[in-house]
Amino acid sequence: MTFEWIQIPYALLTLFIILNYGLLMTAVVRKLAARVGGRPGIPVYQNYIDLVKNFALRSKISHGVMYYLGPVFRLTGGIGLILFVPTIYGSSWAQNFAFAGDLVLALYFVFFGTLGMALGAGESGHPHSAIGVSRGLSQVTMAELPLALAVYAIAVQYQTLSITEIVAAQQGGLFNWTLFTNPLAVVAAMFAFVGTMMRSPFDVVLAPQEIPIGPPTEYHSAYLALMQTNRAIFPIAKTIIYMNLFFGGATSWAEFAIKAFLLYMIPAVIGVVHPRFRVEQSIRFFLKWGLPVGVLAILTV
Amino acid sequence: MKDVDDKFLKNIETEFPLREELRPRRVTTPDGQEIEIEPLKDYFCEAAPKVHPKAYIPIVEDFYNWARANSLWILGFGTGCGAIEMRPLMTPRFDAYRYGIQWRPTPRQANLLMISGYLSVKTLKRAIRAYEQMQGPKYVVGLGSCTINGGMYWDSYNTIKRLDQYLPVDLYIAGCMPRPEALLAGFMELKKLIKAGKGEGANKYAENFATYKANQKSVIKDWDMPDYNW
Amino acid sequence: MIRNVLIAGLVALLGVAFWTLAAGYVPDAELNRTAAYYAANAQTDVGAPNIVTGIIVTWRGLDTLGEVTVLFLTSAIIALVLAQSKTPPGASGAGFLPSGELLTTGSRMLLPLITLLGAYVIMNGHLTPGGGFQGGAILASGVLLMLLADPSHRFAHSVIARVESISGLAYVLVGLAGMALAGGFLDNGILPLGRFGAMLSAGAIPLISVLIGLKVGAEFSSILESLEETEDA
Amino acid sequence: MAQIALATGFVLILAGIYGALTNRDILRMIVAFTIADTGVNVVLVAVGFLPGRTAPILDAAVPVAQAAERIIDPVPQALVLTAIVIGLGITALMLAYAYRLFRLRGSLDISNFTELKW
Amino acid sequence: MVSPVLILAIGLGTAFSLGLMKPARTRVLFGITLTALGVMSAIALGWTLALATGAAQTAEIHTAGVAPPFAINLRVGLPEAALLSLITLTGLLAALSMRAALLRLGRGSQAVLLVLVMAVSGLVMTRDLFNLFVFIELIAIATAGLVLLSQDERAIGAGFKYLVVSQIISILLLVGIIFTYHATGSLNIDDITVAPVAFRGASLAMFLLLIALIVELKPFPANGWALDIYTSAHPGFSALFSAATGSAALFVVDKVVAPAGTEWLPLLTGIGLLSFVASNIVALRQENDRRLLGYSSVGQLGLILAVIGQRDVLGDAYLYVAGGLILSHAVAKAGLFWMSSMVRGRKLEDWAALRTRAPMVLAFATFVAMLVGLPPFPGFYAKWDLAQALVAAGRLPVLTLILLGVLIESAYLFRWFGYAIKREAAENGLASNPVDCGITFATVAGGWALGYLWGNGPEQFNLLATLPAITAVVFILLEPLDARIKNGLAIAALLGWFAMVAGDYDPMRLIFAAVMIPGGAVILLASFTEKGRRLGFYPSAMAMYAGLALLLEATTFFEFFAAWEVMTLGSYFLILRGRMSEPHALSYILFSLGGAFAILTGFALASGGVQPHPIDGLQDVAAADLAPWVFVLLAAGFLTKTAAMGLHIWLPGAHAEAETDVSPMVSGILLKAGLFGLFLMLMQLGRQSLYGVDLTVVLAYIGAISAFLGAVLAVFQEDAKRLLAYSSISQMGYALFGVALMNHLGWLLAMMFVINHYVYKSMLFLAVGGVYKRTHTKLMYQMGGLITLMPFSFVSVLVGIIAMSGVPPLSGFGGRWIFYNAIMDADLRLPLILIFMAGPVGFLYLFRLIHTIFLGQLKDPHRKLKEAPVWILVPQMIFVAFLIAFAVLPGMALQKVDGYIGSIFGDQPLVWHGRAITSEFGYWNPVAIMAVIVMVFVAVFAILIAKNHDAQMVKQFNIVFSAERPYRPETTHFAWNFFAPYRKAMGFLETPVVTSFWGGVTGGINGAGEFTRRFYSGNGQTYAAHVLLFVVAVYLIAMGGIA
Repeated sequence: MTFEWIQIPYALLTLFIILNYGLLMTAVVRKLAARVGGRPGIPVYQNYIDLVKNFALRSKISHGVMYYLGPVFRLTGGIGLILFVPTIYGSSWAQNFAFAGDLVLALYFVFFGTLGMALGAGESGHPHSAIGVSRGLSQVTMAELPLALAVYAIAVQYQTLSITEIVAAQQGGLFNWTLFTNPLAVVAAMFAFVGTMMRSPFDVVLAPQEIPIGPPTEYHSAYLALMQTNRAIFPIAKTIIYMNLFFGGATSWAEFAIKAFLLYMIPAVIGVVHPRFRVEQSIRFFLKWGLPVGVLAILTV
Repeated sequence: MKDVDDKFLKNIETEFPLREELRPRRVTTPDGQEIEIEPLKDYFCEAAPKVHPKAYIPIVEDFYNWARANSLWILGFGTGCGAIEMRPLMTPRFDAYRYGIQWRPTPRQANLLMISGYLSVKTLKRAIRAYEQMQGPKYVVGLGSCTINGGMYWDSYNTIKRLDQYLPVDLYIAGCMPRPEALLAGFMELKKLIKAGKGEGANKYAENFATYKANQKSVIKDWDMPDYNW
Repeated sequence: MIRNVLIAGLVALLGVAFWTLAAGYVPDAELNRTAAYYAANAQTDVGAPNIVTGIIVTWRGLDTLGEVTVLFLTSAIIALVLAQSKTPPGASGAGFLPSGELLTTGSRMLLPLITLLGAYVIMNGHLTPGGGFQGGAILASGVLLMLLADPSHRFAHSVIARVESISGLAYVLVGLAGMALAGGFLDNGILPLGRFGAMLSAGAIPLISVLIGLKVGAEFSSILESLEETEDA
Repeated sequence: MAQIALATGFVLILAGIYGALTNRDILRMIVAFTIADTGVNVVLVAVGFLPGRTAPILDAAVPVAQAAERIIDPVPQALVLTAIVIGLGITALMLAYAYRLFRLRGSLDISNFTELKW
Repeated sequence: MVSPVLILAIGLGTAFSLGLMKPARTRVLFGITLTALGVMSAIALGWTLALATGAAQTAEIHTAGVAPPFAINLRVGLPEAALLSLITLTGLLAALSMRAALLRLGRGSQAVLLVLVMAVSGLVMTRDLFNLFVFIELIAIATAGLVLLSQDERAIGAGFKYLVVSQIISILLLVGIIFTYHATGSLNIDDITVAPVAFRGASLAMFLLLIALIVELKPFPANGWALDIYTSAHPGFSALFSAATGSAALFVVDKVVAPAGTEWLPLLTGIGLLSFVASNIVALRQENDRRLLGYSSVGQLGLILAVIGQRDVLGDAYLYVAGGLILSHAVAKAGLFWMSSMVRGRKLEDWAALRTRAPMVLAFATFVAMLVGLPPFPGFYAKWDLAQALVAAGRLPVLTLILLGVLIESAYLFRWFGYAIKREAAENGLASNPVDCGITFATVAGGWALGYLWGNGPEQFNLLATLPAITAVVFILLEPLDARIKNGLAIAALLGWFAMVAGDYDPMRLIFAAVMIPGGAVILLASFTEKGRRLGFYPSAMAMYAGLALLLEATTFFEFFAAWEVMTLGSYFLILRGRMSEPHALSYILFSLGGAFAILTGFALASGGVQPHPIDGLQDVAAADLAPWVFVLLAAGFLTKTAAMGLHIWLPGAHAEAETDVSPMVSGILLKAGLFGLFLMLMQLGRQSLYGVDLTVVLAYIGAISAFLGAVLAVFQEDAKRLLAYSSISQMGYALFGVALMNHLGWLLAMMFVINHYVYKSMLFLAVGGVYKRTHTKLMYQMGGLITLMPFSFVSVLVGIIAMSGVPPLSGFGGRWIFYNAIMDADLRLPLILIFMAGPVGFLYLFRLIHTIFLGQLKDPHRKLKEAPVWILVPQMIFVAFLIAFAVLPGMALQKVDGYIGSIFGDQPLVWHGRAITSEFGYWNPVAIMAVIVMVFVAVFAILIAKNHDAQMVKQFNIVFSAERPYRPETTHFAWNFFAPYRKAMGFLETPVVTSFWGGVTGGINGAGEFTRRFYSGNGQTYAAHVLLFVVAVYLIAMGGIA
């Protein structure tokens, strides 16, 4: 794969679609949750309004350069992740810039935004930010582990690190999905998925009342808007990776929308019925359950 | 009833000296030099609040105001019994979320300060700080009679009687206590105000900063913070 | 007590080793080759009828020089050891009982005889049993007698020291002369061997004997004197 | 004969060593060592002994020609002289040391001189 | 050429003639004594020179004009002449050292000294058994006399104890001699050799003879008397006692053992080894300097005795080895004793006074290095040859014990050296004067000269003749210059060397060379910050760089090992310079030496005694049975250097406590030496398995465990430099894992780590060091909010941690990408888990580093801090630029290496086209990655600027604090125990298992020392009983073995 200029508008289009999809889908998920609780819930366009409002704030403060750059890192991380992962299999234009790197790039680029966010939060000087970062990083070390193992397992299984090729290998029927060809790896990966979606029971990082939403506690206005944008994009980007690796990818936008929604619903559903873990509890949880499954996955490939 | 007791105003300096940790002091640097630390100056931003103009194009400002009105993020300040009436707003029966109203845990991200109930002198200080830390445009809603005239605490030595002397209140919701329905009505009213471009409390506060500060300081004797809490 | 028993055990074990030696010991029937060589060549090599003296002074002359040095060292060191305790001259001896008349008189009588005997033993060392060491020791016993007889008596230190030094130096020089004039260090062949069995024969042996005698006598005297001159001797 | 001399010598050595190691009095130790030295000298001489022979002096009794058959081994005799002198030197030195030690501590018990240890 | 017997005659004659002078003319007397000693030395030296150059033949000196065996004869061959030179020169210098006492006690004492020197010389020359006895007794008596020169009253007791033991020795000796004579009919040593043994007591006689001579060597435990003498005697004399008497006694044993026959050699070996190891163990607990030297002396004598016991296998090398050890020991020990006469206090700590005189430190270092057998001193060459011979002869246990002993010895010697460098120096603790200094430096010069001579041995690689080593030595001479000048010269030297050699290297070596040599020069830029003369820094640093340069140049085992040791020694001195680094430098040198000994043994095993053995020859043994053992030993050595988990406990302290510019050197550069060694080894040996276990798999596990645990431990550190140090362990674990994968990409991964780790770790250490320079603390929670004050440092830390955590787009990602491709091929699944875990954990500690230092709340004392000194920033900025360039164009360094590794493995999994890299499994386009990220970043940033360009800059306390006001920065900075929840969950990994293990080992050895030294009760009688016990015990053992 090589670069052509046309890929830039294509990629921007993909990005646009995903952004809107993300904004709407998160609202829909919240609305679903509200309906379950018997409430009407927010309007589905509420995310757009919030975004506009935050961009429209008049006064803003800055704690310093890294504070300023934090959201930029964060959003760059999200957008970059989208751009480095092919979205729709077989599509001539939704491949983004996947030629730049393979699965390894996607896995490690996840940390780009995390790092920037953590740095920005750090410079805000707020102890709660630091506590949030500490919790988040502690938790993610173990949460990501099953994913790493699962990814290795399927990379060995498919003998490639190219996401496109992995998706290609899953085409031709439901039972070609990794979900069925390598269920252990998928289970392991789903531990990581649930663990990193910032939903209960793994959302002690944000802990809105204890450490007012943790790392971004000092962020507001356009900073917050950028981060909200990221919050719309990033889970989708992650979902795309999981979808591509484990659930046969998507050959059309419709398939993409359905699969992404269903995948996204998994942590949402788990979240509404589970109380919160403390950090050390969730670490132990992943050690006790996620890790063995992951180990089994790489041993049985 | 005056909020300010002249007797106290006379010896603020002596009766309420600056807190230990805020007093200027000499510190030895790692190199062994002595430097002067003035915490209030060194720790805090000293700038005064600015008046922020509206968007240059009116239609943009209207659009913004519409967004602001439909995305009210509340900083709930449960200072008195009135706070109890805020909770039902989250329940299925009243569900304020449908109006774009959400609760935020930090003043930075909130733009509606709900003063729910009476304010004592002590809590006023916190309310001021929280308000000043919110980013504009920001709105203040006083909830219940206590914020309007002291209510049942009208003759208390330690309770604030008129909130709008200290903060630019956009809306009072009367009642002791106001029912959730009244709150919802209040929010609707506030939305109207905002959409009409009248929710300029932040700018009002900046314009009349000296007055507000004087009022605030006249009741809060141990003013151990910078004039404006950024 | 336990300690003594343990040591006794150790000594006994050592005794076992020695016992092995003694039990396995068979006296030689013949002289071994070294001794045989000495017996055969005493006349031609050193010209001394007393083979032992020949061995001591010539064949194993280096040992002897070492021996002399041992005494020299001992005397020097004893002087050093006792140096700090030495009392000022003249003050010593005050605490002694005067020696008896018998001893005083006896020593006066015996001293010349002892000296004479010493001189004899030294001079005839290469002919009959005796030699520099034996003679020197006899000479020193005379000094001992004198010290006993008159504890407060002081010898001329410098005289003893000179005798010591000169005889020692001369011994070394004789040795070196052996290198220059004869077969090697301490070769007695620097002087003619002379007639076998005569007084002045066996090359430098008599000369060396005299030097040894003087040296030994002086050293012993010096040692005795040092010991005697300690403050409460 | 030689065995007896040897045995005597060894017994003296052992006795001397035992004495030196068990008597704490320094003077007694010195005496014990002289006993041991004597034993050594006896051993030395005994080793040079050949049964039925005479002293290694070539005089009328022992003509030069028959020397090899008539005399005992002269070497140990020479050695023993050196050994005696050296033993004497060391004994004298020990005595001097004993004196100094006594002056130092007013005691002749060797177990009192243990400042240097470990 | 005058006859050597004149040495005896002059000594004796002068001693006698001193009595002719007036005792009062002390100076004249002393002058005469010195002259005599000088003439004796001149004769001895003349003979040594003549014999060494072949101008003279071995001199056989007959006394009494009769040929041996009938008269006493003397011999002066090369060994004798060398020993004579040693003895007489030691005597001369000792006389100078003792001048005050000799002048005070007058001519008698001088005569005794002369006689002593004469007697020791005679002992060396004589070939007659009984004459030996005479000289031994002379030495005993003279020693008893010279002990009295001491002002210390305890010396009298010591002298008496010595006499008591001498008596026992002389009894045994005489009995032995007379029965030997009886058995062989001769007293001549050479004659006895040819004569048959006559009766069955002969071996017993020989035993008595030998054991008496051995007891003269003060074997453990029959050596209490000697130790007391060392402790209390005048140090000038102790030097003589140790260097001259000890060496001569050894030579005598050597002389006598020839006629005794080879069946006695095991006995000597056993006694020697016991003595060596036990004395060193006991010395561990010693606090008195002279007694320590005493233990060390008896230990060294034991070592050489053991070497004498190996003469049957040493062959031609025997003299070279034994001589090297004896001379090293003698020169160093004498030098140390003479130095001790200048130090006023008797505690080891009192030697800190030396620090006030820099040359004294050099002297001390020289002597310590000589004693331990480090290059470039003779002991080093000797140790090498000894090891080769021992291993070739299958005497591994002997070698093991020797090396163990050396290790223990180096423990207390380097601990002592550490005291001297680091402890509080007492006021006026050094009584230095020109004469004593002169003596010391004459000794030092002698030591170096010997080092050169030994290096010049046949077929020997002379370390002191190599350009890098010469450069390092030159920097010793340059010490008086200003540090900046020296720094410039050092950089020029490094770059010059690199320019000289770079052309000859293969790509892999070139990468290592680039990291080590010009890489070092870049780090040295930071040293421009230092003002003054910075004594000791440049010689140490240049020694380390010399070692590294030679390591890369090495073609033979020996060259490699020599370079290794030079590097270790140099880096030790460097590390020791740190403020609190004393214990850490000690553990560093001990682990390094332990590792080096493993390498030594490994090389010896591999070479089978053939010397010089090319490194490439290692592959010849790859198929041999012993190959796995070679592998294990070499790997153990290299792993010590890379601080693999288990062998790592030296690293955190050593790296953390080193100076600002030293930490990056030892971390960024020095660790690579271990990797280099591993590469060389694996390249030659390939996979090996032991008991069915593939050793490369073991390596991979070790690497993975190191990577993981190193990271976990780093997470829990509060000290920034310690954190970085643990991080190094982790990073080296990755590299080790890569190497152990034994495939193309694994090696490429390791190479990538070589470059990357050098760059980012150097950068981080410099940045943290720069911060430390300003804040004077390394504890992260005491800092905070420094970003605005030290923006450049912040940037380099930021870039460093992005690169290190492997986040794209910086170069660390390349490493991760290669890693994934590499493991796709590997069968190793389980260790991967640990590696996978290590990645995110690494992210934890890195974030903590940047957060707690640069972000968060600024502390009051730091409000006016300045940015780190510019010279510390310059290299950091170079590294930043390099990292970014390397991230975009990894091919500039890796492509050639890739090709080279391909030539080793015969495959080429990576395809480089244009800027992109493709592997069998995936692809990587660094330029595209960088471009996309930069574009997106810029776009998002532009949006933010458009909206928030007018943001109000606020201060650090303007935070939302639950409507309260923050109290003070200290309580508002969340930093201490930053990952507390992590500790709760994973804290069990922090259990100091390894530390307690090594603590147990050292505690055990120390305890053994403490227990054993209680033997030395101080009672002369007990000592005599020890001697007897020793004799009897050896008798029982030996008679079991020999009869």
